Amino acid sequence: MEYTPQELMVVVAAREIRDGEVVFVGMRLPLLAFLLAKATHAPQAVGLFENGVIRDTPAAEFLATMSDGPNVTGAAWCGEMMEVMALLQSGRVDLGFIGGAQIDRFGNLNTSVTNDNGKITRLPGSGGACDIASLARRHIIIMNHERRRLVPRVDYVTSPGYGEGGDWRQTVGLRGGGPVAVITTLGLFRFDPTTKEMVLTSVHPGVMAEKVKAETGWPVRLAPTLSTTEAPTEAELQRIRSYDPQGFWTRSRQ
Amino acid sequence: MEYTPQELMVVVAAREIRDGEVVFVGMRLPLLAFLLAKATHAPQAVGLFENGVIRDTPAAEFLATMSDGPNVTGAAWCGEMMEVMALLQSGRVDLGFIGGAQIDRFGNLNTSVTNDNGKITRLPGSGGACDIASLARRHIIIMNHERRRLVPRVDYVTSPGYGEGGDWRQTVGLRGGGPVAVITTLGLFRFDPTTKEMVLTSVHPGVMAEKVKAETGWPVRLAPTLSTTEAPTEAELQRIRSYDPQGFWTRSRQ
Amino acid sequence: MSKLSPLSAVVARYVSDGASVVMGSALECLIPFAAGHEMIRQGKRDLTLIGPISDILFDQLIGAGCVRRVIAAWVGNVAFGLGRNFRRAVEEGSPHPLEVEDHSNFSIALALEAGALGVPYLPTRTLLGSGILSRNTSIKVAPCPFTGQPLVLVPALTPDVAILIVQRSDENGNAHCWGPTGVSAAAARASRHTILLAEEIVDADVIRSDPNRVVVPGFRVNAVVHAPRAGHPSPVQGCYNRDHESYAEYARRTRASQDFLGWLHEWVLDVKDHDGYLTKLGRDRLEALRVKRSRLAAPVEYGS
Amino acid sequence: MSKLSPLSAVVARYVSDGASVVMGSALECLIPFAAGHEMIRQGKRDLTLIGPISDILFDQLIGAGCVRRVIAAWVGNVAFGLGRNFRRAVEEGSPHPLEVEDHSNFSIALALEAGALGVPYLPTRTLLGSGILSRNTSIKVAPCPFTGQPLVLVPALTPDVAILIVQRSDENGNAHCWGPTGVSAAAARASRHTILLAEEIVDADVIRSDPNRVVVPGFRVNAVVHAPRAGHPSPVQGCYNRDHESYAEYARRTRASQDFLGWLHEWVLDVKDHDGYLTKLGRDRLEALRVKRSRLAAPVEYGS
Repeated sequence: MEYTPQELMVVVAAREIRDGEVVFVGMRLPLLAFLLAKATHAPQAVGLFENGVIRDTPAAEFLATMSDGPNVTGAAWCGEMMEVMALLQSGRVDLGFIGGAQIDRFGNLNTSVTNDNGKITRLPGSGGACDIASLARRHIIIMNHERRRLVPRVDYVTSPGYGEGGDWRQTVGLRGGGPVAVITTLGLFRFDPTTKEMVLTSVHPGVMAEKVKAETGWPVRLAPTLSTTEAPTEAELQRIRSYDPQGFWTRSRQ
Repeated sequence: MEYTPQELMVVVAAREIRDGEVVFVGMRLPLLAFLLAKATHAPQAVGLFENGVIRDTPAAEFLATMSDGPNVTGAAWCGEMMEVMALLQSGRVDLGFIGGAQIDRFGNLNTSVTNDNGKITRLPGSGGACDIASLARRHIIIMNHERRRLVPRVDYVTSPGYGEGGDWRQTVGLRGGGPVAVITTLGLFRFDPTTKEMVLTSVHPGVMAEKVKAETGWPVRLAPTLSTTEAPTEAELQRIRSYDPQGFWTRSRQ
Repeated sequence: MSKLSPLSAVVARYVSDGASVVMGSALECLIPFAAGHEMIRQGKRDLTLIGPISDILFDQLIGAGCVRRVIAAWVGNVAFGLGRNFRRAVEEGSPHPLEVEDHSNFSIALALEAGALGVPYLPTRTLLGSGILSRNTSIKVAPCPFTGQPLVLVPALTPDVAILIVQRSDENGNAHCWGPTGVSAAAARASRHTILLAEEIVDADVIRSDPNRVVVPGFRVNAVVHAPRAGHPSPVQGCYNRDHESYAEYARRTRASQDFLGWLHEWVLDVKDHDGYLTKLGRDRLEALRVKRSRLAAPVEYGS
Repeated sequence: MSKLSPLSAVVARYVSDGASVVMGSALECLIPFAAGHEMIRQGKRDLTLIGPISDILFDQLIGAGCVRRVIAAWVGNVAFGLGRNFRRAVEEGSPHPLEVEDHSNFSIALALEAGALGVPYLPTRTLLGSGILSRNTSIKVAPCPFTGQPLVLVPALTPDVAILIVQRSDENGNAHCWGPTGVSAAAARASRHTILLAEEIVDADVIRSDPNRVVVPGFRVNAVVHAPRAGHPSPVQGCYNRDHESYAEYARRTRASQDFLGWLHEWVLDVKDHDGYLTKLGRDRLEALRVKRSRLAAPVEYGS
């Protein structure tokens, strides 16, 4: 069955969610991944949204934003952002997802400002991404794989990964946490436990490692045993398409 | 018409409330004073309770505590203590009332521990009294006038008045505020604008200044023109007795 | 998986000797007396009790010898004054010596809020110049890095367990609570474990129909006890009113420690459990506390 | 005394040139577009806009030349990405140069909470090691006096005015609001003035029937505007849904500044007021946004 890179990324992201976990969901692909995980292997997962919504059941309709009516109707809890952020800061959020415009080899993300030899491009900013990257027990990054996006050093650290690598997070005062995976349109990266550098652990079906190297702005480290990402099942794809019937997030764009 | 010292204190306290003011009410006599003021000269006054209740209309029944059902039914706002304390700390509470077991000449109150030459007596503690004394724009103290209660120096400053006098509050970091009146069973005290010492400005009807002196543990300063407290009117007394029909706060005790 | 469990099992599991317990977080209402009485019946020892004020419940546990330390702003009998057992414990070490960590209502609210927020402390301008500040060595004063003015830094409290009364809960701990909540939300979020005593157990859809009214996210709740009237003699909005006479009786019967022991046996030790307590109170007395004038909240549309 | 007043009068009185204004405090819902459009029509200048994220409203005010400074965590079009006017202002100084003070959602929530609490700052562990921390010079880092670990100290924000949408209010500013509220309560409490745009004006007894649902104490509210659909195209729970197509159209028509000027005239400058805006939208379109499936909150008893 045919599928888009976005649909594959949703499936890969869903597999990272464990049953019973408290997940800082956000929107777009991560929301679809959360819905897929809940409908399959993680029925007890709880979803947090930074606007102040907590859901343990899926919303009844497609959501363009986390504040759309259907995300509030039948929610498990609804209130202030401060209370959701308090859960994050007190170590009660297991996993968070964030997307980025630019990433470097230590998993630092930039969604604020890029500087292409003097050409400034202003991006929307952090939103809650910096908070998730700083405070969630672990987080996962989802983004398009292009050479201009995977750079040796980000122009602005909006959402800290492992900084300059090693024990940088501890040095700046971040308690544990950090990215555990980077899911791109081409493959899946993990992080070296010591150096905290991104390591390509699997390429998506039909993608050559050479292609990944060519689209990455630094010499990519490959895992000793480079595997191929397991393709989405028909059942998984059908679910994703029921959550995003117009393909607003998974086909028409990104 | 006959009245008790408590009824007189309620009337004197009510006269201190200005229309439209935000008042940290508390219970007992101050609550009765607030109800009386709202029913007479201060209909726009707003009452705050530290449990998280705000009322702009009187409760329908007698209240033994601020959390009794009738104080919640029909309240203007109801929520968390933190939000009421935030109003206090951000300077949005004009007036607060507190009572005390022991007071000194600079208006410091003790409701925590007394030490009568080695004999320790443990009192209930601050509750919200210290917060009102620290953070309200001004506060008023209501208490029984006995020599053992009006002492040269309190054994424990539960609720700061003017500390050691003068600009002590500024020195310790308290922004303005402080007590503006002490209403006792015998008379009314104000504070010297410079030294911040208590000054007897009026004695209640039938009370001699000598009696006040005898019942005060330091040489009392009298105002140049010592007046007599205006007695309660019949209408005022009728209202107070409608708020406290059994005389639970105003007759049977204190 | 349902979190419903009997009160005795919940107290046995979550309140171990030496535990720190938040109760009375809504001040004079929603006080979990049924849970406190069960702690006394189970002979808990060395507890640390945490709460802003405590309307006789802390005094009861202190008198029963369950308490080693109290972290509170006020301990006594709100309508009738002093807490006699509290006094005897501090003044005479009877039945046990008692450690007291003084707070104000605001400072203990900040301590629990800091715990809930996951920060080491929260800054405030209350307590400056007070004896609370000089006696409570856990609280610091430091100049504000922005203004240079002195600020009080209140360290976080993270109790072992928070026990709350709610009007209704589903079996997973999604619960509605209304009326003044004091520091309840902060207490629950700051604590390692949260126990709910629910006046009513309802279907999950009832709770989901009004998510803004949910006091603490269900995944943060460890146990739910169906315990109607668990707050007696304190009031629970919309369920029952305050039993003023119980507080008056308690005031009368605690002046001397002997009298208190009589009260303790009659109302706690000699009743088997909360049901026994309610049976002893009797139907007429409970009836008299019923809501007299109904006042329903205006309808709210959550549809989309 | 009633606080009811027309939108034009309220914006004229409380939003002066150079004022700092909080809008969009509930994130993607309850965004007071009607108030923002009135600011554009009145030609406000040099505004400081404050909010966590801003779903196209800030981009509109920036493009219209009303804004000197933005204090926010995110500025753009949530469902469609970049804010083109925001980009042009920062990258090309068009129509005016724009000062940007970067925050995260949490840090701006803390800044407003500090303002509401009346403290100079609140401590947090977010932002450590981030560019936000190094670029935003108002935020400090200091070792925790308790743990020695680095803590971020976020200074208080006290805006001139907060503008909130509520589902219903009485004429004195006692109002009910439900659904996700983001940082709305903190924004209102931190600000010098608070303005409510109410979908419905109701009797005071309706609000008093459910005091736990009141978003901000009425005495802290300065003006109430009866402005149904003031949030369009953002959703207001129980009143109307999100008008997705409006955001799509905005994305299409702001790629080039010329296109934006066309959009600005058509939807803001060339309509007389909010009523004119609704008339232009037309009944069919507004009908289509109506609540389709009703879901009423379960009844709540406040009687005693």
